[in-house]
Amino acid sequence: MVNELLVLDQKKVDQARDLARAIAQNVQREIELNTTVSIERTAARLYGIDGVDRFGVPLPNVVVDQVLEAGGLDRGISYWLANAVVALGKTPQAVAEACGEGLNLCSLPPQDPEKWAAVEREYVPKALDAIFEQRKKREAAKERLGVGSEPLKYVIVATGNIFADVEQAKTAARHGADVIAVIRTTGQSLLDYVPYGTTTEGVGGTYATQANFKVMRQALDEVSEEVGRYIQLVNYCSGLCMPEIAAMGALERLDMMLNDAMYGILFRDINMDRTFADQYFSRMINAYAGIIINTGEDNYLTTADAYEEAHTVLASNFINEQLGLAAGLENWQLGLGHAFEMDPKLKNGFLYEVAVAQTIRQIFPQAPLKYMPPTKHMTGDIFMGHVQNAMFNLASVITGQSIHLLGMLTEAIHTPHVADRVLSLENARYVMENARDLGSEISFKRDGIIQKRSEEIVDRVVEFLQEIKQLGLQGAISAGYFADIKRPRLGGRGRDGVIKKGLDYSNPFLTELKKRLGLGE
Amino acid sequence: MVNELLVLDQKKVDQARDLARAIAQNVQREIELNTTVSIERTAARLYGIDGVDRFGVPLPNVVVDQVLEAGGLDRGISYWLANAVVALGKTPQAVAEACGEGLNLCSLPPQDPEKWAAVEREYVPKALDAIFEQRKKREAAKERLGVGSEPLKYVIVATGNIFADVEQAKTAARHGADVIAVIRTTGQSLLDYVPYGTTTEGVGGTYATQANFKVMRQALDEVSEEVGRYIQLVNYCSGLCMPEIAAMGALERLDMMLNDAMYGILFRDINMDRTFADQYFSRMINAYAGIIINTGEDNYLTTADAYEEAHTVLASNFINEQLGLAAGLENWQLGLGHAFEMDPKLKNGFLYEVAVAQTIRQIFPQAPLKYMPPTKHMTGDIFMGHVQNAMFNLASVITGQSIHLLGMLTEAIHTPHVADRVLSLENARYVMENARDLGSEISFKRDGIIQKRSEEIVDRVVEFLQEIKQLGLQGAISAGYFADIKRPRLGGRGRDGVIKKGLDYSNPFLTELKKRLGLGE
Amino acid sequence: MAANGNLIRPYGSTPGDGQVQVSFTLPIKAGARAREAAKQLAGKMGLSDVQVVHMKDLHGFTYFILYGSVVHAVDLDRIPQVEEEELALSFDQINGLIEQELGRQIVVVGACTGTDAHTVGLDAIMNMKGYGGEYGLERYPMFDTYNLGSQVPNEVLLAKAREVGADAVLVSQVVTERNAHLKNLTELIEMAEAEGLRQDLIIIAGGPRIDQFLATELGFDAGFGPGTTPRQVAAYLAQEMVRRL
Amino acid sequence: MAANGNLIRPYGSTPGDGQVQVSFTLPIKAGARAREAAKQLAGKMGLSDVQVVHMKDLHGFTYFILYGSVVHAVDLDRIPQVEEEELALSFDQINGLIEQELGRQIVVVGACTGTDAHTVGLDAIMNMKGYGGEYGLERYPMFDTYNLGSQVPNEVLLAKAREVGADAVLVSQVVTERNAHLKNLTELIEMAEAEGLRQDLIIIAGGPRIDQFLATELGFDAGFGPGTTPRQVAAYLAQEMVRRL
Ligand code: B12
Ligand code: B12
Ligand SMILES: Cc1ncc(COP(=O)(O)O)c(C=O)c1O
Ligand SMILES: Cc1ncc(COP(=O)(O)O)c(C=O)c1O
Repeated sequence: MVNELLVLDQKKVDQARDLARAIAQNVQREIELNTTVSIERTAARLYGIDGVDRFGVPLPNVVVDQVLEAGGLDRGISYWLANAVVALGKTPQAVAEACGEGLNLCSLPPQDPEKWAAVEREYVPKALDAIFEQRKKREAAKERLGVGSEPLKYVIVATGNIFADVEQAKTAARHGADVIAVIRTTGQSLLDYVPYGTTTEGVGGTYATQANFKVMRQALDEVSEEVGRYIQLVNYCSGLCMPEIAAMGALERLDMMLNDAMYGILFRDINMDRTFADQYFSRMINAYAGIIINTGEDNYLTTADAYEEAHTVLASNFINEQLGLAAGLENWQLGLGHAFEMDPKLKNGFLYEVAVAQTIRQIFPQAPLKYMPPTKHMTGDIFMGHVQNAMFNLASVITGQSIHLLGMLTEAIHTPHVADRVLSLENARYVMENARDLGSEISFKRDGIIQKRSEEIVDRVVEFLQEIKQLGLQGAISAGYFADIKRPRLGGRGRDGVIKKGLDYSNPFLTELKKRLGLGE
Repeated sequence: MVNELLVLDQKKVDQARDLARAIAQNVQREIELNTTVSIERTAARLYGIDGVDRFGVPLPNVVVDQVLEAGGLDRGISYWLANAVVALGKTPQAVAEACGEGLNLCSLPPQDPEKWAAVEREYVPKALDAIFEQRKKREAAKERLGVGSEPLKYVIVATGNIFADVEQAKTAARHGADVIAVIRTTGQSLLDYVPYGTTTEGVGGTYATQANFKVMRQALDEVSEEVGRYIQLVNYCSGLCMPEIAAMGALERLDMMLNDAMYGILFRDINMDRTFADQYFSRMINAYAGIIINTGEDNYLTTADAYEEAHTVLASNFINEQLGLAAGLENWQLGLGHAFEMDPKLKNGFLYEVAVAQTIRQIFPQAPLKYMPPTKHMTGDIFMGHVQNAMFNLASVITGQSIHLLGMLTEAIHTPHVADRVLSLENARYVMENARDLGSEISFKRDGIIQKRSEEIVDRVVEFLQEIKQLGLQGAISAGYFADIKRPRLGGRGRDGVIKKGLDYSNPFLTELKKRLGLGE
Repeated sequence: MAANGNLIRPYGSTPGDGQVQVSFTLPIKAGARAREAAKQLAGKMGLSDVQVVHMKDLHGFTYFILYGSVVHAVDLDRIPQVEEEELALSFDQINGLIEQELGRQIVVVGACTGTDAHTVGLDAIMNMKGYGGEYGLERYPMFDTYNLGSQVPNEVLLAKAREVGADAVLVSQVVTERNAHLKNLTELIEMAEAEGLRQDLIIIAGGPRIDQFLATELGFDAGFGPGTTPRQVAAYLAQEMVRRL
Repeated sequence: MAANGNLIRPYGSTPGDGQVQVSFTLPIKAGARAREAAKQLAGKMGLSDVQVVHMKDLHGFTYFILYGSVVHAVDLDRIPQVEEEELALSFDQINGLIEQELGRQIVVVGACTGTDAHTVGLDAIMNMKGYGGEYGLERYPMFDTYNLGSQVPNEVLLAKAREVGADAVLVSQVVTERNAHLKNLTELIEMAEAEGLRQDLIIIAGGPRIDQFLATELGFDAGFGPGTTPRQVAAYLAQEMVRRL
């Protein structure tokens, strides 16, 4: 499938991958020690708990917060809920509603372990089966309708209003979009709860809520039938509610999720223990739901220089791969990210860009790579911007990228207008069809700029990963190894939501997922 | 210099070139038999005759028409003028002015042959020396300032008003244009005279007049100093006044001329004997003036399909080359034309396009190829148009074209606005710098689409030229071999301006040019 | 889409947000005053919340790209209904209709008039080969066609129409610089009227800048713009001939 | 360039030809009526000789590109003169000026306010590294800088300004959706006034949609748009401080 345009030194690639595996294993060991409020809220959601109390607080928060306050969360929310179900003879949802009215879970008498274990045995498989149902539904739909040809054309909608988003998404699908991402409103990632219900007010994006997921998935199901192509839906499994959103997305049949092991730490200043724990559980859910994740390496290049820092993108790809595999994701689910952010004024910038894109392509031949468009160097000159996007489209088709986030000519101006998206889709269609087989037509000179640049990056990535291994990933992040940003181990948001697991801790969803995903203890 | 991206069968290329040479020689034999009113008017102009009579008729027309009417043109205008100069003791200009007032050259008594021969010996070298002076001036300026790097960025101005053109041209030069072409007003090519003086009224272009040439050359000389690059000027050495315009352009230091051996026949329905004779003399002048010609093969593709008819473009390039060499042009002066007119909807159209552009590049390694932009498939969608132009810019830099006529995003709408040109220049600069060395980085697969397409075209061109040789070029044109247009030998405009040379015919300018160009008799 | 029944406004991201994109060049050098001049011009055009997103100095001129929300709306009720498109008849249906209803060929004469030499569009409609995968009129058994080609003076076109007893005259105009097309088209109708030919002929115009509204305003029976297929023209002519019976 | 002294109009090909390009989407399906609606809207915007050069159906919406000649002109005399740009002082000149005239460092506090997390622009101005090959304020010996980073509430910014005895406050606003920037900027000035800080501070704003006119209208001392270099800001601050002595 992948054209071998470059000659890679497989030994070095293997070495880099081994280093990343070792780095990931070290992180993984620490992940196992902690749980987080969001992991526990996810468990609550998987028990079927949804809705808000009379103050508008989501019930998963209500139950988890009260247990946290009572100091009982190191046992895991599952125990407390199951215990309450037995004690009160109510469904978990009814229990949570009661909590909303004042009930305190920790004040209920402990029940017969056999009984609450039975409750877990009832609810846990039910939840996971529901997720698997959606997976089968997706697979059947993909099978029946197809998904468009790679590079898949991925566009964003971001009106702030889910119903307006639906209109924009449908129009995009009708004009060739294969994948629709609903961008989140500014700052949602820092909310330590997931808002409830359909929403119409957002700045620069639309709230990620389960109801909004459902509205959009249904609209896309309709338009999929109309256009004869299964249109995939994306949202953000990221921020302080990462695993909850994974659960919501799995249940509402989202198809892809932005989901990165380090993004929250670096770009949202979220505590690293929180993030590492959250990403692990969220990825297990994504893995089991058959969802493709999109990692966020493109973000490195919005502040750092794409030429100078190319190797950090690749290093992060390696780490995301290993942490992803550790969470049960398969290679076809690893939409590792990178971006076309080379300075347009750089002579031969296109060659350097192709070198990186092709290197990543060959190193991760089975991964559905996600290629991000020019953003940083886009200006108000929409005409030039459209050309920058054309070159990006070309780089993508030459190097055989999988998921192609379309650049918008108005990137520097506003979230896309309805026509912007259509213009971009037409740009991509033209360039990609016009140069469809160029990647299989050419080869690069052995001593050429592109090959040399590729070799340089691979060399640098090995060095870089060696240093990271030395420091430990947490140490490296603290030392500013990625995106020039230093994040101390003990700093960052959401740190008080990290709880050391008690000896009696249990999360039966995680345990069951491990089993179903075939992950050893 | 030229990257050998394709493997060409040199035997076939040689065969095609031999066929074209034979075809050209046959045409050349017939060219020698005729003169034309425009050739004779050119001689008059080279005697220094300029200006108009009181009815506004250009004096070169006045003198030539009266001799034609009197049946004396088969001797050549030079004799009649020289004779009058001797008879009246006036300068040729004064003689011509007198003709404007009623003098008839043919009614003057024949003078001592020695005397009028002496007049010729005085005026002919003077005229040619003046041309050569301009050539040296250009060469010095090019040497001193440089001319920009290839592909040279060539833009058109076409306001209809020479003074407005000047503004637009300067702005273009300041934003990166290397070459400025002043487009001619609709229909000038069918005028059998060259208008006089500066002009401000034209539709879709500006009159080509000697005064306009001078105004623009001076403006460009100024801006050349300002931008530190010698900005080259182009006009149309084409239509019924082809050789006159060559003379005007040579004297006013134009740097390039649209000048094709067959364009007038095919696209302006000008008689073929007229065109062949005119192109020969005009090219001798261009050759001696050090002017680069631009041939018009792009025009084939404005009506015919670029995929189907690619070989006709190449065949015409071969013929233009041979007729050009026969007129004393050197390889570095042969700006053979071709065009990026592939249907944008054609899958892999870019590959087919690159195949042709690269084939032509390798077949004519020393020629300053002129590559024309998409025009026919440009629509009112200026955004898509800008992307089509980007792909054209890319094809050009990959295949190492020399003279690159910038596509305008508004091609389907209007002659370029001042900002359109700047947007196009920025498009070209970005794409070409960003992919500057791509052409030397890659090679094409031996069994790939591009290589195969190239082979197919070379095969077809050999067949095609074989057929043309059989029919003779005139026969082939009559039979509709080019651009699907049939032009009978005896049809077409300007045929009554073709005169069989008498036994006593002489054109001392042509004779002297032959000598100076080293062309055998 | 709009508060008031038939008023519509541009739409970018949310219904009725009025978003438009504008670009132009002003004869002033780039800078704060130039940007303000651009904003004021946009204001006069009815834009509010104007964003000058690009300002490029062209040496004494400045090129601008801007976005804003236009205050104007269009009342759809004030736009005359036009037959959006003739019934989509097939090649065979068209020939059938003519044969049945007229019982004879429709005679059409076409030309690119004035100094216009752009024949591709007219050829696309009239010649065998056609356009967009559809045959041209010449291929229809029930059309008798005369394509006079390029740069045909209006009088020559009308003379030919009279000579062959044409039912319809087809004019193509591509060059629009200095409104060349308007002059040529107006002249044709005036001539046809002066010669008393107007009411006996279906006279239609086509070209990239022609549309139904413009054409009828200029006194033509119909106008055809970019992307017209020969079948649309054939269908129109057949049905119009039948209407005129 | 224009008949009347200081009136200017857009220019495409010939002086004063008024040529503008416009694009927008209307909530109506493509066709003859849609094209006419677009023309009418353009007419209301003051365009004459409107050419609809592109009409694309977006399923119920239609996207248009059009050209026309705008009748409006802008009177340059009505545009207030602004100091187009501060005297272009060099790094050393700026430091020299401050040292000589003030004899002490200028203290500046900067932040991306409200929910805005786009720090790149402010960093470009304030941090060591700078922008476009020029050092940021932090590198100037005569500036004492505090960059508070992203998502800073206005009250926190002002509190810090008071705390460090700032001479100048630098605010960056990049997100403009739903006019978020206008709200944040207005609030800041109101707070500063309420707290009696306004007149003791130079308060300036920057961002891709900020300019001198907008900023002064909102009560700021100056506004800086796209492409601003740190040296421009440093030069402005130095000279403004001197003016205020
Ligand atoms: C090909 C072409 C040429 C060819 C023409 C070959 C030929 N035999 O036709 C050549 C190279 C000769 C040429 C020359 C010139 N051209 Co020219 N040309 C073009 C080009 C690239 C494409 C036109 C085309 O073929 N379109 C394809 C056809 C199928 O589309 P169409 O004409 O719109 O036709 C469709 C409909 O409009 C409709 N239609 C059209 N006619 C009719 C008639 C009827 C009755 C009906 C029912 C329908 C109908 O149906 C058709 C099919 O859908 C355009 C740019 C562009 N991309 O549009 C410039 C363009 C039209 N040319 C232009 C100019 C200025 C010229 C010149 C004057 C330049 C010069 N100074 O030398 C010359 C002079 C020609 C002259 N005397 O008219 C300008 C016109 C500017 C303006 N708005 O006035 C354009 C827009 C380019 C530009 N931006 O400068 N040109
Ligand atoms: C990089 C980037 C990001 C990065 C920011 C990283 C960082 N640490 O800053 C990340 C990925 C985090 C991001 C996130 C988002 N972004 Co963002 N982002 C951009 C992008 C691509 C580039 C901005 C940039 O860095 N420009 C380069 C700097 C140097 O330019 P500048 O800011 O204009 O600054 C210059 C001048 O304006 C001036 N200046 C600026 N500030 C100041 C201050 C002072 C005092 C002075 C004197 C001068 C000055 O000087 C600077 C140097 O010349 C733009 C698109 C674009 N190409 O512009 C979108 C863009 C700004 N983002 C946008 C959006 C919507 C978002 C999100 C809300 C999306 C979402 N829903 O998740 C989030 C949320 C962020 C938030 N809470 O604010 C929109 C804003 C739309 C609008 N008009 O409101 C844009 C336009 C993209 C788009 N089309 O959708 N983004
Ligand atoms: C992995 C990942 N998560 C989240 C985001 C941004 O969203 P938010 O601001 O909601 O965190 C991005 C942005 O590109 C991303 O790559
Ligand atoms: C060789 C040549 N001459 C002339 C022209 C067109 O000009 P005119 O209409 O003045 O003949 C072209 C057009 O492309 C050309 O290629």
